[in-house]
Amino acid sequence: MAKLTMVEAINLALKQEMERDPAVVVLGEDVGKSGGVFRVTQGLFERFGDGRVVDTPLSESAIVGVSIGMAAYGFRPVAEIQFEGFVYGAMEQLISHASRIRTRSRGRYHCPLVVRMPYGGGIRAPEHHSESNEALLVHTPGLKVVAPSTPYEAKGLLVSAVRDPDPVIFMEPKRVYRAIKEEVPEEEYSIPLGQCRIATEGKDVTLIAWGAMLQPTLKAAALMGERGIGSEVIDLRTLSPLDDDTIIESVKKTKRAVIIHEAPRTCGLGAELIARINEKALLYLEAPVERVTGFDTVMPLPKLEQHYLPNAERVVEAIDRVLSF
Amino acid sequence: MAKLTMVEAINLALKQEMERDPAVVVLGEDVGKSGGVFRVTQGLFERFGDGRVVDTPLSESAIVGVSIGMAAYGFRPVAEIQFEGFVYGAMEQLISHASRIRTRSRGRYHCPLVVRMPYGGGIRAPEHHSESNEALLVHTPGLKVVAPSTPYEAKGLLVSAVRDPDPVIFMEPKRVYRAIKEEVPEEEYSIPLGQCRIATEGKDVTLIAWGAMLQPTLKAAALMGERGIGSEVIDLRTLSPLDDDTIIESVKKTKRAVIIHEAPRTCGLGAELIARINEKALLYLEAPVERVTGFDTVMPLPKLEQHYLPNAERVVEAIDRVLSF
Amino acid sequence: MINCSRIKKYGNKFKIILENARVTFISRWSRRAEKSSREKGAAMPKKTIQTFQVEWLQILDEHGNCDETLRPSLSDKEIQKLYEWMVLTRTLDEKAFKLQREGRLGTYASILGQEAAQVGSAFALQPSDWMFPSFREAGASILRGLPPRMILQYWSGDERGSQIPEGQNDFPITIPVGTQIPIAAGAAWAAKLRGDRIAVMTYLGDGATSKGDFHEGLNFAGVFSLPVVFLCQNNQWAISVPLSRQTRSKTLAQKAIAYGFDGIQVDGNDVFAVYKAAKEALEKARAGHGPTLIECLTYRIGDHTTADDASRYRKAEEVEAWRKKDPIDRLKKYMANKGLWNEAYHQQVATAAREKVEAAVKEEEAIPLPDPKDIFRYTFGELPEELKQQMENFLRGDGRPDL
Amino acid sequence: MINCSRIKKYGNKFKIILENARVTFISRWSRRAEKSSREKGAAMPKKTIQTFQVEWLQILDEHGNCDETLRPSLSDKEIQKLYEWMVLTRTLDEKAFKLQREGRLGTYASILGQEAAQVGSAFALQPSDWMFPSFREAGASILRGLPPRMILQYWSGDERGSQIPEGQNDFPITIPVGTQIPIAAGAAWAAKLRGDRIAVMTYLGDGATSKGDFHEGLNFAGVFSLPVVFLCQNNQWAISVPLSRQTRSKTLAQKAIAYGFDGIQVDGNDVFAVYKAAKEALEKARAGHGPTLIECLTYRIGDHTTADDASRYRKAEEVEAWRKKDPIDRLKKYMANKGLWNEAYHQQVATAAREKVEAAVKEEEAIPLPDPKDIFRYTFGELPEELKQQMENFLRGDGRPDL
Ligand SMILES: Cc1ncc(C[n+]2csc(CCOP(=O)(O)OP(=O)(O)O)c2C)c(N)n1
Ligand SMILES: Cc1ncc(C[n+]2csc(CCOP(=O)(O)OP(=O)(O)O)c2C)c(N)n1
Ligand SMILES: [Mg+2]
Ligand SMILES: [Mg+2]
Repeated sequence: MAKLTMVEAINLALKQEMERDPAVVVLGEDVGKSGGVFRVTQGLFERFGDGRVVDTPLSESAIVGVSIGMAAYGFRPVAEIQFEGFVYGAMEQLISHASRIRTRSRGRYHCPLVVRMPYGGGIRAPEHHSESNEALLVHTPGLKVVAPSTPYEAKGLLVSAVRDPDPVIFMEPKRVYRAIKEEVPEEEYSIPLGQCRIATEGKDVTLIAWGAMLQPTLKAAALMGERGIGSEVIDLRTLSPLDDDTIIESVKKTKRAVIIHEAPRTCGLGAELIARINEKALLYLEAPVERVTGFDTVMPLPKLEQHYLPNAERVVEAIDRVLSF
Repeated sequence: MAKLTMVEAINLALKQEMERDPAVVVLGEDVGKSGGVFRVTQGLFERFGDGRVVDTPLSESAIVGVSIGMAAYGFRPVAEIQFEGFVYGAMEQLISHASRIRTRSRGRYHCPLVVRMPYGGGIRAPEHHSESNEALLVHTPGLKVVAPSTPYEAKGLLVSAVRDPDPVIFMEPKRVYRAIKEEVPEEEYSIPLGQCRIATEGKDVTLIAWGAMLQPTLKAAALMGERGIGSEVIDLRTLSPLDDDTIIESVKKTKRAVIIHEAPRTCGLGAELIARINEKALLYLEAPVERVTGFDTVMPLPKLEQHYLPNAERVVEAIDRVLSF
Repeated sequence: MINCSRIKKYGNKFKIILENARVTFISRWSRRAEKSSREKGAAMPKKTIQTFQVEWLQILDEHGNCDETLRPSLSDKEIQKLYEWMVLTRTLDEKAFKLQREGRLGTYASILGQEAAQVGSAFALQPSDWMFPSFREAGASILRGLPPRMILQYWSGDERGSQIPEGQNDFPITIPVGTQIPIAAGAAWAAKLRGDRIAVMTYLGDGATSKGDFHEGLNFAGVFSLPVVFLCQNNQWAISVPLSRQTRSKTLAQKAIAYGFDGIQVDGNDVFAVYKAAKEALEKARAGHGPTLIECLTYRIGDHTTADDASRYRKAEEVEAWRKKDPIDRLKKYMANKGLWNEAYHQQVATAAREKVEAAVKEEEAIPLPDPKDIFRYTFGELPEELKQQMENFLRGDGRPDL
Repeated sequence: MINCSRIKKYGNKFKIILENARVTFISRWSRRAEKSSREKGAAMPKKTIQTFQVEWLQILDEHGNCDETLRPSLSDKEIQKLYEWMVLTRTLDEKAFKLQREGRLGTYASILGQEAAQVGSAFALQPSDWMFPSFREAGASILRGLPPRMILQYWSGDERGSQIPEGQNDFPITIPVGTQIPIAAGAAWAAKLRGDRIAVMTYLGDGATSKGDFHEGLNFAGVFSLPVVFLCQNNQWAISVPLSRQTRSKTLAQKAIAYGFDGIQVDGNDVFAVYKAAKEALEKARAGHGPTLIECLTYRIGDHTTADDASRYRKAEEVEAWRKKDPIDRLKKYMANKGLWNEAYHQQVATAAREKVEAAVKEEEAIPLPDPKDIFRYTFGELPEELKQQMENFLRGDGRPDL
C-alpha cells in the first residue's frame, strides 16, 4: 500500500470519484491547469478535461451559487474555496440556499454539493489564510461539516462527502497537507459521516480534537502516557452532525475532558461539546471540561501565530488542570 | 415620562445622537423617505436631510463596506440591514474588515460603526425574515453584539453603541418592536455595553435570555413564582463581550440555570454560556444547565413557526427539569 | 474613456429625439481642458476601440397601435392565450390582495401592472426549460404550470406552496434579492455540460441589479457562454428606493456590456415586445449562443407588498401615468381592432379566471395545517440521529429539543 | 440590444484597424430572423437609445516614441522622478524576491512589469487624497510615503508593517480580493459629505472585477457620484486564471458603462498615459464630477507570488513578449532621446535605490519580534474584561486562554 500525504489522498479520492460518477465535477479558482494552489486537484484537468475540472472567475459566492444550480440539475459539484478565510463571501449562498433548498422545496430539490476548503494556521501564511471558522458552518442547519485529520481519513471521508445527498463542507487542515504520510489504500473505501473515531484509548482523560489539532493532541497524550496517564483521544471527524454517543461514553468513562481547537474560543465548537457533556454526563464529571483554543482575537500574522495556536504543551497543562482539579 | 414602543425609543435615540454629533449618519435600504420598513428611522430624513439619512442601493455588503470607509474617515455610520436574514451577504465586510481594521493597522484606523438589524421570529413573516444568528457574530473577534429587550433598554444601549469606538452589531427583536410600551426618558442616558441586567431576582433558578426571549422567560418566571419558585432572570443585553461575572454569581447562588434562545441549538450562544458556567461554577451546579432553543432546522414559515420558537411553557418545563434533576 | 450619447425616449416609439448634448468625459468636467487640447491640435486625444449601442423594442404601444412588421408570429389563438393568462394573473393577484386584507393570507407581493412582462416572457419558455423566479412571479409561475392554489399556500406561510410539482422545472420563490441569479447560471451550465438543448430563464427586479450576485451570475454566464436569459422586470422601484438611487446608468440593459453579451430594453407593458425578445433570447440560448439580459421597462402599480404603503414615498400622479400604459388594456384594444376581443369573449375569460381563482382559494383553505414533523423531515435526505432525537422529543411534547 | 463594433488594437497606436464585422445580436445567432424581418421591410427592427465608446490611451510606445501632443505637462525633473520611483520600486521588488528565496521573508507578491501602472497613478495623487491598495501595490505605497522597511515587515508576517504612518492617508494591504473597493467608495463618500476637495484612489486587479464587491462599490460610486478613481491593473492573470476566464468583455474599462460613469483603457506600461489618465480622473473627482474606472493594460511578469510557479500554466513566449514592453525601458529610451538619461545618471539612480533598499532590509531585520501582547491590544479601543483575562493568563504562561 502506498504511503500518501493528505494532498495525495484527497487527489486520489477525487480522481476515483470522478471516474466512478460522471456527475462529479470540480470547480473553483486555479483548480484546473494549475492543479490548485496546494496541488490538491493536480492532474485532474489533464485527465477529465475542461468540462469537468473548471477554473472559474474569482468569486466565492458564485462558485457556491452555480454549484447549487448544477446540483439541482443532477450534478455533484465539488467546489473549492481557495482558503477558508475567503468563504465569507459565499455565506449567503451557503446559508440561504445550499442548506435550505431541500427543506424549502419540501424535497423536490436537493443539493449534493461538496465545498472543500483548506483551513487553519501554522503555515506562516498571510492574513485570512489561517482561519478556522467551523463553528459558523456547524451552526447552520442543513449543512454537514467534516474535518479529516490524516491522509487515510481524508480519502474515506471525502468519498462519503461526494456521495452524500446533501451539502457537505469539507475542511482540510492545510497544516497536515504534507506534514504526515500514511498508508492509504488505492481501493475504494469510505468512512461514514457522523461518527467519531477513537484515535487512542485511555481511561484517565478524554481529549477531543479534529483536523490539524489531532497532532499536538496525540503528542500531549504521548507525553502524558510517559507519566502513566491514559488519554482517550477522540478525532471528531464529522463536526456536524455530532456523534454524541461516542463522546459521552468516553467522558462517562474518563470523567474528565479537554477540547482542543484553533478557532477563537467564544462560541467555538468547543462550547457546544461542553454543552452536550453538561447535558448528558454532568454527574460523571470530576472537573470542568477544559478548552484549549485560539484567543478571542484575530489570528495573528506569522511572527506571532505560534502564540495563538494550541500546542502540545498547552494541552498537557490543561490535562494537568483537569486531573488536579 | 412618555411611554414608548421599542421602535419609538430607537428612533428617539437615533434622532438625539444625530443632533448631538454631526458625524452620525444613517444609511440602508428604505431608511430615508419611507422611514424604514418598520418605521424605525421615521422622520429622520425630513429632519436631517438626504446627506445624513441615506437610502442606498440594494446591497448589504456594500452598505457595510462603505460604512467602514466612512468610519475610517471620521464618521459614525449607523447602517441598517433590513432583516438579519440578509446580513450573510455582508459577512465578508464584517468579519474581514469591520472587525479587523483596528488590529490590522495596529490602531492607526478604527471602525466606529453600528449595524442595526431586526432579528427573530414571531411576526408571521416570509422566509429569511425571522432569523436569529447572533452566534455567528459573537464568534467573530473584534465585533461587539448587543440585543436589547425593552424600549428603555434599547434607547440606552443604542446610545452606547453609537458612541463606541468599535463596530457594534445592534440586534433588534422585531417581535418586541411594538409589542410593549415602557416609560422612556426623553433625556440623555446610556446603558454601558458589556453588562447584563438582572431583570428579576430569585434564588432557585437562573434564567438567561435576551431580546424577544425575555418576554416568555419573564412569563415563565411569573408562573413559577405562583408555585413559590424564585427565578433570577438575567437579560444578557450585550452578547459580546459577555459579562461572565453577573452570570456566574447568579448561578453560584441558584445552582441551576436555563438558557433560552430562538436560534438553532447547536453552536448557539447558549452553548458558550454553558461552557462558561461549566468552567467557572461546575461544582455549584445541582443539575445540568438546560437550553430551550430553536431546533437544528431552518426556521419554519408562519404556519409552523410557533412550534419552533421557545415559549413560556417550554421554559417552565425546563425549569421543572432542572429543579427535579 | 466612455462617451455616452443619450437619446431620449418618449412614450411613442416613433418619436425618438436625439439630445444634442454629446456627453463626454472631458466636456462634462473640464471644458477648459478640452479646449486647450483642441488648441494644441489634438483633435481626438484618445482612440475609440469599442462602441456599443443599447436598443429599445416596442411593438404594441399604449393605445394598442401595433407595428405589424415587428409583431412576433403568433396565431389568433395564441394571442388570446396571452390575454387569458394576463387576465387570470390579474384576477389571482387581486384576490390574493383581498385575502390578505381580510386576514386570510400573509404578506403578499402584488404584480399589478407587470402582467405583460411575466406572461410574455414565460409564454416563450418550453416545458423543458428551467425557470428561477424571484418573489414576484405569480404570473410566470402559474403559466409554467404551478397550481394557483400553491401561490396562496406559499403566501399563507406554508412551505408546501414551494413544493414545485414534478415535471415543472422551476425553482421555488427566492426571497434574498438577486441570489437566484448565480444558481440559475449554474443550472444553465449543467444543461450545457449535459448537452441538453434547453434554456434557463431567471427573473429579477431593478433592485437586484445592485447586488453582487447579479454581477457574479452574469459574469459567469458570459465567461462560460451559458444558455440563460436574465429577465429583469424594471418596475422602477425597490420598495421605496427609486431606480435613480439604484444605478446611475440610463438603462439596465446596458449592464450587459460589462459581461460581453447582449442586452436589450423592451417595453415591459407590451406583451408582444416581451414575448419576442424572450423568444429570440431563449432560442439563442438553446442554440448554444450564450446569455442575454432583457430589461422589461414596467411599473409596480401597487405597494411593494401588502405590508407597505407606497404613498409615503411616491406621487400618485406617477402611478396614474403608468396606469394609462396598462398592459392588458392595450392588448385588448389591439385584439378588439383585430376582431379577437368583444365583451362576450371578455366575460367568458373573466368568469373562467374568477372561477379558477375561487376554486384555488377553496382548495387552499381546505388544506389541513402542515404536519409539524415537516420542520425536521426535509432538513437532510436522511435524518441524522441528533435531529431524529430533537424531533421525537418535540413530538412527545416534553419541550426538550435535544437529549 | 447591444451591438458591438470591435476595433482591433495593434501594438502601435497609429495602426487602428476597424474590423468589418458589425456584431449584432441577430446576426450572430439567427441570420435567418434578420433576413426575414428585412424582407418584411423593417430596416431597423429596434431603436438605438444609447451608444457608448471605449477609448484607449497610449502616449509612449514600447520603443520610447512619444506622442508629444498627448504628453502630460511634466517638467524634466518630474519625468526623472517618475523614472527614479520606478527604479526604486523594481529594486525593492527584486530584493524582496531574493529575500524570500533566502528564507528571510514570507510569501511576497512581486510587481515586476507593473511599475508604470503604480508609479504613474500614485504620482498623480495629492498627499491629502486617500489611497486603498490591494495586495500588490508596493510601488504605489512607497511613493505615497510608506517606508520601504514596512513593505518588508508586512511580508515577513508582522502587523506593524500595516501601521501606516500618521498623515499618510492610505489603508493597509487588503488580502480578500476586491473587498477594499466599497470601503474606498465609503471614504470618498465621507470626503464628499465633509466637503473636502480630495479624491480617493483604490487599486484592484483584473481578477477583482469578477467579485461582487467590485460591482457594488462601483455602483455606489456611480449613484452617489463619489470622488473615487478605480485603478485596475489588468495584468491579465489572476494566479493561474487568464483574463479570458475572468470576463467575456473585451476590455475591463467598458464595465464602467454599467454604472453610468467613465471608463478608459490605457497602456499600463506607459507611465505618461497612466499618469495623464489618473491625473484627469483625480481632478475630475476633486472637482465633484464623480468616479472613473481606469484600466491599465499591463502584465504580471513574475509568478503570482513567491509561492507560485507560473510555468505550470502559461507560456514562456507570452512572458517574453511582454518583457519587450517593459515600462522602465521605454521611459529610459524616451529620456535618453531627450537628454534626460545617460549611464552616469542611471548609475547614480540605481545606486541610490540599492542603498535605500539595503538600508530598509537592515532596518527591518533589526526590529525585535513584536510583543505578543499585540495579539490582544488592538482588538478593541479598550480591552473588555474577558479579553484582558485571556491576555493575562496567556502572559502568565499557564496556557489558559480564559478564566
Ligand atoms: C438581500 C436582500 N436584501 C433586502 C431584502 C428586502 N427586500 C425585499 S424586496 C426588496 C426590493 C426589491 O426590489 P426589486 O429587485 O426591484 O424587486 P421588486 O420588489 O421591485 O419586484 C427588498 C429590499 C431582501 N429580500 N433581500
Ligand atoms: C476573496 C478572495 N478569494 C481568493 C483569494 C486568493 N487570491 C489571492 S490573489 C488572487 C488573484 C487575484 O487576481 P487579480 O485581482 O488579477 O490581482 P493580481 O494578483 O493579478 O494582482 C487570488 C485568487 C483572495 N485573496 N481573496
Ligand atoms: Mg423593482
Ligand atoms: Mg491580475
